[in-house]
Amino acid sequence: MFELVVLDSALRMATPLIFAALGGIFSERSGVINIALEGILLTGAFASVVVTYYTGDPWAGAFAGVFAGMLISLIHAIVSIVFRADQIVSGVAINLLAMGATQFLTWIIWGSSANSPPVQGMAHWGLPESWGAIARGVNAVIGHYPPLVYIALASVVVAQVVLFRTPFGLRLRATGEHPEAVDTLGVSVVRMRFSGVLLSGALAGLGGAFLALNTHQFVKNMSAGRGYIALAAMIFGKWNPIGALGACLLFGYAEAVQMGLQGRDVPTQFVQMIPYVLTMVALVGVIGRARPPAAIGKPY
Amino acid sequence: NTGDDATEVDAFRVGMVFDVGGKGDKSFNDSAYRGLLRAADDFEVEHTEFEPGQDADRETGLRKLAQAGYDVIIGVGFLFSEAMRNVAVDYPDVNFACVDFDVRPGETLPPNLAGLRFREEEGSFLVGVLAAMYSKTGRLGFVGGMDIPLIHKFEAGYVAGARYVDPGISTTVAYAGTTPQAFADPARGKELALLQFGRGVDVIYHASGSTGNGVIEAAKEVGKTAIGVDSNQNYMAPGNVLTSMVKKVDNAVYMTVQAALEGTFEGGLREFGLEDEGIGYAVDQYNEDLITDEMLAKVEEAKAAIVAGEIVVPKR
Amino acid sequence: MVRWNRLAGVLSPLVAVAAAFLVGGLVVLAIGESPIRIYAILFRGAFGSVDGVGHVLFNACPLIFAGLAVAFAFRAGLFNIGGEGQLYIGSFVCAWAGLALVGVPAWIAIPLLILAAAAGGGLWASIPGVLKARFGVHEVINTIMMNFIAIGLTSYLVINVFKEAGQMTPQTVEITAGQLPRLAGPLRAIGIPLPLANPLNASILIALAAIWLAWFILYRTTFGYEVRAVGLNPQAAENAGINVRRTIVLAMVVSGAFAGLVATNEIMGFRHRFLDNFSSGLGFMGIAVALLGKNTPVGVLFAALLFGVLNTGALEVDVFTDVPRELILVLQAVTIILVVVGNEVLARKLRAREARVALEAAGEAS
Amino acid sequence: MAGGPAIEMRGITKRYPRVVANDRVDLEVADGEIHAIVGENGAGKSTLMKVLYGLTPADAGVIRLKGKKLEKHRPADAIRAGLGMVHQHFMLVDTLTVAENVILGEEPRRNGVLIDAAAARERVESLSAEYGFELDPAEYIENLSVGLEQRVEIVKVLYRGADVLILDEPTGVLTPQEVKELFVILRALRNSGRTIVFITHKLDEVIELADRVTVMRDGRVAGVVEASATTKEELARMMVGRDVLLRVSKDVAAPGPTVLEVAGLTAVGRKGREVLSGIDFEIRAGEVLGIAGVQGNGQTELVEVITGLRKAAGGRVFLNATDITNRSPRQIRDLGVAHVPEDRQARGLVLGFTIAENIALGRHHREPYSRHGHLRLDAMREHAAELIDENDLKPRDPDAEARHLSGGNQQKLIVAREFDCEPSLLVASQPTRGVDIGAIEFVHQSLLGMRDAGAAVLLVSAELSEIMTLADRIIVMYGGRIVAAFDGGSVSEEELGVFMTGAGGGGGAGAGEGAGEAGRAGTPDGTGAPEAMH
Ligand SMILES: Nc1ncnc2c1ncn2[C@@H]1O[C@H](COP(=O)(O)OP(=O)(O)OP(=O)(O)O)[C@@H](O)[C@H]1O
Ligand SMILES: Nc1ncnc2c1ncn2[C@@H]1O[C@H](COP(=O)(O)OP(=O)(O)OP(=O)(O)O)[C@@H](O)[C@H]1O
Ligand SMILES: [Mg+2]
Ligand SMILES: [Mg+2]
Repeated sequence: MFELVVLDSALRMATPLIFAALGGIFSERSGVINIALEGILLTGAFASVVVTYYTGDPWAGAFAGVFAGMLISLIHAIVSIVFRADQIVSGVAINLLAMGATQFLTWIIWGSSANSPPVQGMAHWGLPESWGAIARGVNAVIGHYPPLVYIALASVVVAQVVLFRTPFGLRLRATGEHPEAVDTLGVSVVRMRFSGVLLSGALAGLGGAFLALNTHQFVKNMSAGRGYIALAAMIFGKWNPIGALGACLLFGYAEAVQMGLQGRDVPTQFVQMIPYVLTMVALVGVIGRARPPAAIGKPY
Repeated sequence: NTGDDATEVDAFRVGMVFDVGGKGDKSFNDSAYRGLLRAADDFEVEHTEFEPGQDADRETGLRKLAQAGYDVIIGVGFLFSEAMRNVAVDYPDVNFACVDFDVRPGETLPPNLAGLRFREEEGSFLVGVLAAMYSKTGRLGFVGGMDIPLIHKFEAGYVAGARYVDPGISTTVAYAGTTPQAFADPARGKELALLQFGRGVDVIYHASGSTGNGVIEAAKEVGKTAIGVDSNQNYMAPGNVLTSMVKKVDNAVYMTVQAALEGTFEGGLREFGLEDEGIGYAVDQYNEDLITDEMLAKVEEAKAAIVAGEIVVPKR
Repeated sequence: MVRWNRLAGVLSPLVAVAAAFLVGGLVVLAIGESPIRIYAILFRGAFGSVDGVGHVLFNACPLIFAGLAVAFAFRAGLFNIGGEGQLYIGSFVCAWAGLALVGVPAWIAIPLLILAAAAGGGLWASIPGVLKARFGVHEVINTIMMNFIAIGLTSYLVINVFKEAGQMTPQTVEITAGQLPRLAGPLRAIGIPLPLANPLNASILIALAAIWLAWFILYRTTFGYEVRAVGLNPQAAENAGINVRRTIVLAMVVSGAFAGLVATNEIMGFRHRFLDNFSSGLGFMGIAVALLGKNTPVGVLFAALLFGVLNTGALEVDVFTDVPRELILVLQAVTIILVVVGNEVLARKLRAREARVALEAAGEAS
Repeated sequence: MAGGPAIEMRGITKRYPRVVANDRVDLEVADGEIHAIVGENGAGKSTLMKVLYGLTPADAGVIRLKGKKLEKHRPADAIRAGLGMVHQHFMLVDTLTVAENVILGEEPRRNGVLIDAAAARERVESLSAEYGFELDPAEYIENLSVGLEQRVEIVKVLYRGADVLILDEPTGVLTPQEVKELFVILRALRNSGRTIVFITHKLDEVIELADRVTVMRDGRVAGVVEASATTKEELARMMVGRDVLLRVSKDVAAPGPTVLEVAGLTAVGRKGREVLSGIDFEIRAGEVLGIAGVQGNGQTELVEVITGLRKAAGGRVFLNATDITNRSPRQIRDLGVAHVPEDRQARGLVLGFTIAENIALGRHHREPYSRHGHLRLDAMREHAAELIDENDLKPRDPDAEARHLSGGNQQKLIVAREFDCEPSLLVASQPTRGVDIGAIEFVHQSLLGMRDAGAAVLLVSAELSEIMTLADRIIVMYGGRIVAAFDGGSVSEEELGVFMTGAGGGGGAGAGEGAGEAGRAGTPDGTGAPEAMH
């Protein structure tokens, strides 16, 4: 159960969740519910594949994922912040839009609405093997996972610092708790919320890019509910990056164990339910009392 | 290649309806599509394809094609069985064919409906033989798409083939899921494969549509081998794809169109297996270095035995 | 002014739909197709024949149930994203009851199966309801989780326990008890030439009844009054002696029951089998339908019909043109976004108008 | 008073839907003065200040701050211009610390990106030391009392270097002692050269503290006077536009049998704190028992336990000798308890319901509103129409949504509904909060009418004068306990004030505690529990 391969797998499974959950944190800390994470992941995945396909450069693809994530979250921002429409409604609509638009565009570009051709993935980081033992040592540390895995972990640390140690983070948290107070101090609530939502788009978009580049392909609806799981992880982690990281690793682990358990006479269906049941149990047992940002979901 | 007007019916027209996973899966659906394209080229027929969104659309879509005067309508995948059955009786002048037709015990098909079935277990047996001989660790892997009897056939044949070579060989089995999405989830395929490789497996056979793209990707990444399915997937990672279990859906489709065109279309069940080359394994420039003569000899021996009925390959 | 409000409330979705079509048209134009041709094919598919209209109703039917489920929960202040799971469980329980009642005459079996469908969906929905009421866990997350669980559970049951022997298709044997009649026969008898193959069945009548029922429960019963009070202001409801927790659970049960009734179309009316994974997102489309229908029963009817038209036309477009059905999905998403934005813009306009009126009144007074 | 005016506003007009909040208002505040603004609820005071501060744009008018014109300004511009505002509803983020709240928006930085937490702490400490505030920079706002919260607000303003301070109803939530301390602070601020605008409803305070007064009525300025040259009566007349009767006439109570008996009642709040400790009292038919106390000392919880909205942890509540402890709100209502909740919009009304539907609320499940689970809309409308007539509710349309009613009419609607069921016990919390003099008169008359008709009345109010006027007996709550009890008329506001801070003698359980540690205000949903004192 604690085999290295399972832990490896857990970390990789957790990576898109980590990006998306961090994104969710920035959005919700600013007071905007982001159920659109699912659609943003999908959009990021799609964009990264398109750009990688045309440029042959997966890093350009990842960048495109970030950009596309921000673009679609901009819709969420405009609809829910400028027009002050219901945030959940807006999120649901964006998920639908992302699903339709990515399939539609996949069809336009590649003639099938289900699959893209394979694209280049990201090369693992590392020093040339010819450098000898030192290179091998270094590579064992930083070359074991795809680069975005490390970036995800680093993002957690950065997010934690940004949220709790910088003026921006302080303002963001205050905006989600008490937007009037922020407004009276001359800080623009609209700007803070736009920042939060766009950051969430950037991060979740990168998560989508990882998803697609790690499989070297875009497949319709490939987010497959991960946005929702990320949402759960965010709540599970009480809207804290470190906490969310823990939750994502737990979910990733549950999924990896689930995959590893197969063929041992437990029906696949039941094993696959583990993360979902776990989430529900955790919500009841641990998180029931967690307090979301006070002004969340309320247009200002 | 469209015809939105039912009255202009000069050309011979073929409609194709795809299964989950869709066009571009490099596997099952693409194999069927290749057959259609080849037929379209050779016989200058018009064609259209679509991927139904919801269950009820399968039947409705088939009816629309039939009403619009299509001459041959081909459903790719067993999920079309029921709809085909219902529609065929209403349009006796249209020829229907369904790949992997899910026949009911004792059922007779109408004369305008052909059920195209494949003995995948036979081909799976052969790639099992190759896998067992190629494996250095003595541990094989299998990644299935949706956990359903159709895919269990692949698993059973593969395991039997491997045991034919080495009765003590172990096979790790995993399925990507229980929804049709399981045939279209390369991310999951990759993780399942990496897990198996990580546990000492060195050859994985996948029967999982585009999910298998992830399996092949994983093989490439860790330098192990995968076995492709349905289409010849050897080219996808030369050196890391041991072989492919080809299910010649393309040929079946091609022949169906040809027969309809020539007026020799026959309804009823049609089973393709090793003996008629409807099923096989692929050796080409991408994998010839991996397959030794000894392996070739052994697999041909097994093939002959199956065709001769000396080996009966289990289906589950 | 109140009349104007109401008119605007009806107009705004219409305008949004028109605007969405405009956007869709631009997209079609952008890929080098003629929007007029595509829309002509779309509407020909939906309205070009009696068959098409029958399909519109057939496609709208499950959306009505799924939409009512979301709308009803919404009235209680609950966001039920679990329609998908509830309709699976409801359909499965319905199928199960059907299998158990082999040989039972239709007039007994049909009501029992309808009840089973509602009970299945209701029971499944009661779990997030209880978790919300008892532990305060937000229903959005739990209903999402339970969708996954329901799909897995029914999948396991249908594949490993109830599957038709000797078949690959993951479905039960035919359910002969409690089949709902198709409507083609009766309609032809009164001169409406619906093709016999058209899948439209008596479930659409149940759907219409469900719309009336939802309206009646909400606006004509004590329970509905309590549901609305809890939805609008749970604290005031509690203060008024309403058992908020119980109301939340019951509202979820009713909501889930509506979702479960999708089985009347799928299991009892059309396929007569439980097919693994048959729904492909009906529950989620229910959310869109409810939103578009502004969470009122009658609104749900019209929104479901609109989506029925789009889905029916989408197939036509998909089959006969190079434009894929996903265009319709984009169209639906854009419609929703424009509806919510439109509502907000409209509300602002109204407020501005009131302010102007106030100022004028003040000006006269002084 | 050297130089030009600190604030000059000319012809300010601000309209909201259905109301013109400011109608061509002029305001001039001299440099270095304390300027009071008074006016009834809804007169437009807060709106005028929000316009000045740049929170809401005016529809017309000109604003000058120290001679400089402010146009289309946002709070950031106002702050830069030296303006600071302490809002009527505090603008503090509960989950942040004192220091974080103070620096928010103008954070000291380290390395250009990180917050310099040490510098922040120092600034807060030095500012609060300067005025003797005793604020702990690391404490979370949610753990502070209202009085301390207000000091945080003042520090926030000073931190930004404001020399013109606006305080919107700063004394509304304070005890008399805290008010005194605040006045000391405000005078010190003025003496250090700052200009202060403060809004209040309490005319005594105006006379005591202000240099000049602007009186507002119905969105307009009714006059500007020197504080030293006016009287309470004159100010009241200017505010209301007629002579005001500041007293309600009431007959001597004729108490009957005991209706409500509370014995040894305890309750536990969030985090397991005891919010009610051993409460004992009784109310007899035909008398009004008033509960005085600073908000957050258990009054809210007491009312909630009596009405079934909160579980008691110990002790008993009897209604007409029936034990109703921990019964459901519905059972308690059905036994004859009516409740006018303290927050009318949060608990009293369903704003999205019509007047008729709100009238039925609480008895909707019984005849005539319901029969066998079937709602009878006609009966609802009919009865609503009757009550509208009897109570002169506006609008006179049973189908109008409650959200479109004015605050006063919303309160009248609740009172009409609750009094309609002829309860044996009436629990009224803050029944006149935020309603104007006309509505106050109505509510007071109705309360006394109920008493005289033989109901027992439990009146909880933050307005001492209201308690003094209406109650036949008064108890004072502090820290979840009853710390004093008086007969009406035998005690002065000042005496009550002393007990309300827990500083009173007489063995009050909370005696000796500093006012600063008083619990914070309960939130409307009753989750904000006060701190237990021991
Ligand atoms: N955001 C708003 N939208 C609509 N109307 C408003 C808004 N803010 C205030 N009003 C209305 O404007 C009028 C003036 O309100 P304002 O808050 O300025 O009164 P006030 O004098 O401060 O009263 P109080 O003494 O109760 O604080 C009231 O009728 C109020 O209902
Ligand atoms: N925040 C708000 N948003 C929208 N409308 C408001 C708001 N506050 C008040 N109003 C509207 O402004 C009008 C005046 O409200 P306000 O509470 O000032 O009434 P009022 O003149 O004080 O009446 P009353 O004497 O009954 O209290 C009401 O019709 C109310 O609907
Ligand atoms: Mg005010
Ligand atoms: Mg008022």
